[in-house]
Amino acid sequence: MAVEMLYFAWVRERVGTGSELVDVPGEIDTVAALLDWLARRSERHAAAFADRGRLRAAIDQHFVPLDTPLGRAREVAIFPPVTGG
Amino acid sequence: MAVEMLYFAWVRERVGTGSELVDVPGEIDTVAALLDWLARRSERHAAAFADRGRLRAAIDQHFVPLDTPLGRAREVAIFPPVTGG
Amino acid sequence: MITVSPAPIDVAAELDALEAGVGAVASFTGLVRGDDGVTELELEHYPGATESALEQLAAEAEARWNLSAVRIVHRVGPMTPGERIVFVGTASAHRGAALEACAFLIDRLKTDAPFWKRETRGGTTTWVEPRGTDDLAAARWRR
Amino acid sequence: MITVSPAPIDVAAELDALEAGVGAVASFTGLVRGDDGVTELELEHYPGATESALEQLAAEAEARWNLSAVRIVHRVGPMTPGERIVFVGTASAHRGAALEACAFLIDRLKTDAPFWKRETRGGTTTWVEPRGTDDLAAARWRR
Repeated sequence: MAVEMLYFAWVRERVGTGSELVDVPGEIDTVAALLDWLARRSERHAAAFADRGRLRAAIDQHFVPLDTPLGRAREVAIFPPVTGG
Repeated sequence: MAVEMLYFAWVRERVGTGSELVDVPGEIDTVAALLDWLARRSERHAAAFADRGRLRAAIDQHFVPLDTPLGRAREVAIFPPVTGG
Repeated sequence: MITVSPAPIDVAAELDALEAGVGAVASFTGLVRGDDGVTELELEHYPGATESALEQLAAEAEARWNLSAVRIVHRVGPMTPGERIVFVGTASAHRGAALEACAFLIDRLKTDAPFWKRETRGGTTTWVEPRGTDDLAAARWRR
Repeated sequence: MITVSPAPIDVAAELDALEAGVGAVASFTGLVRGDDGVTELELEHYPGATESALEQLAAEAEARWNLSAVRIVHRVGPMTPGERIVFVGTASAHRGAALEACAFLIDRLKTDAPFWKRETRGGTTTWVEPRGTDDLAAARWRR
């Protein structure tokens, strides 16, 4: 399944890119599993995703907990807690 | 005792003036007694002060209940509840 | 800190002044409503006592919250629908302080400052009656 | 209703637009503070998701209070101390609705909209950490 990954703030800096298109295997069923899978493939991703408590996610622009099923996600964003306003 | 009376809003309209200097006898000891005394002297004052529940007062620019002693008041203001803002 | 004047209220200038060197500015602007047939609103006040009452409210707000600036501007005299009657602005390092102090000031101003509104509808003028909800709003700030 | 843009925020124009035909306008302006050595603040956001989150907050406010207008303007990109980061404005016939909705919007914006602040002090840049007090402020609006 082709998924557009988006990274923001220090997650973007640690991964080294703001977006990437990845082909996710069918057995990867949640956001957390997607992060595990990406972390196994690259040290940069592993470093960016090391502290799960500081990560937030959105599937197709809707904020979701990390244990949310991916479903037919087309865009998954990973970022730190927000600090606007 | 010489007291400057001030009237505002519909109290002013009913009395017919915004201010008047009155010489208050020594036995008039509270704002309420002052209103009674003024009402006895003129029908306009009597009409203006008829409904005491709708009157508020200030002595020397400090808001006070109507039963407050006049003390050495130099300025007594009588007016309806405020409606600013 | 306090202005009571027949001049129109310049909210942009007020906000500019409040913004100097702070993190958070809250403001409230009250306007003459024209939706209920009012063609003119006239504000009467008690000169001297009005300014004292507003200064005291501002001092209370500054004692209660950590504010860098407070502005209360109240217009008096005749006004038409759409014109600004009152502006309250507060500045603070923290948004909570600015927002709460702003609400406090307008709620308490409604019950504690000697202003009286007279409305003209067609050829008839009537003095505005105080509203019980204003007393309730002011009371929630008393501790 | 929502603007997310690198352009400076014109609060006078925003307030003018909110004031049309109403009785009460409340506003909040958040500014870059320079008192703690910050020389530049950069706001990153999630294009598309940001606007959706702000539209949803505005819709929540309009469902909860009787508002005639809501404006949320959030700046993104680099800013310097004294510049406006965010403006929230609400208009209503009643001051309570305008004031509460304004506080609601800025409290919830802090936790619900995908913005991230990066501060530069001297040669060092750091990502701003979220504050627990922001979560508490947002939580008080949940029923």
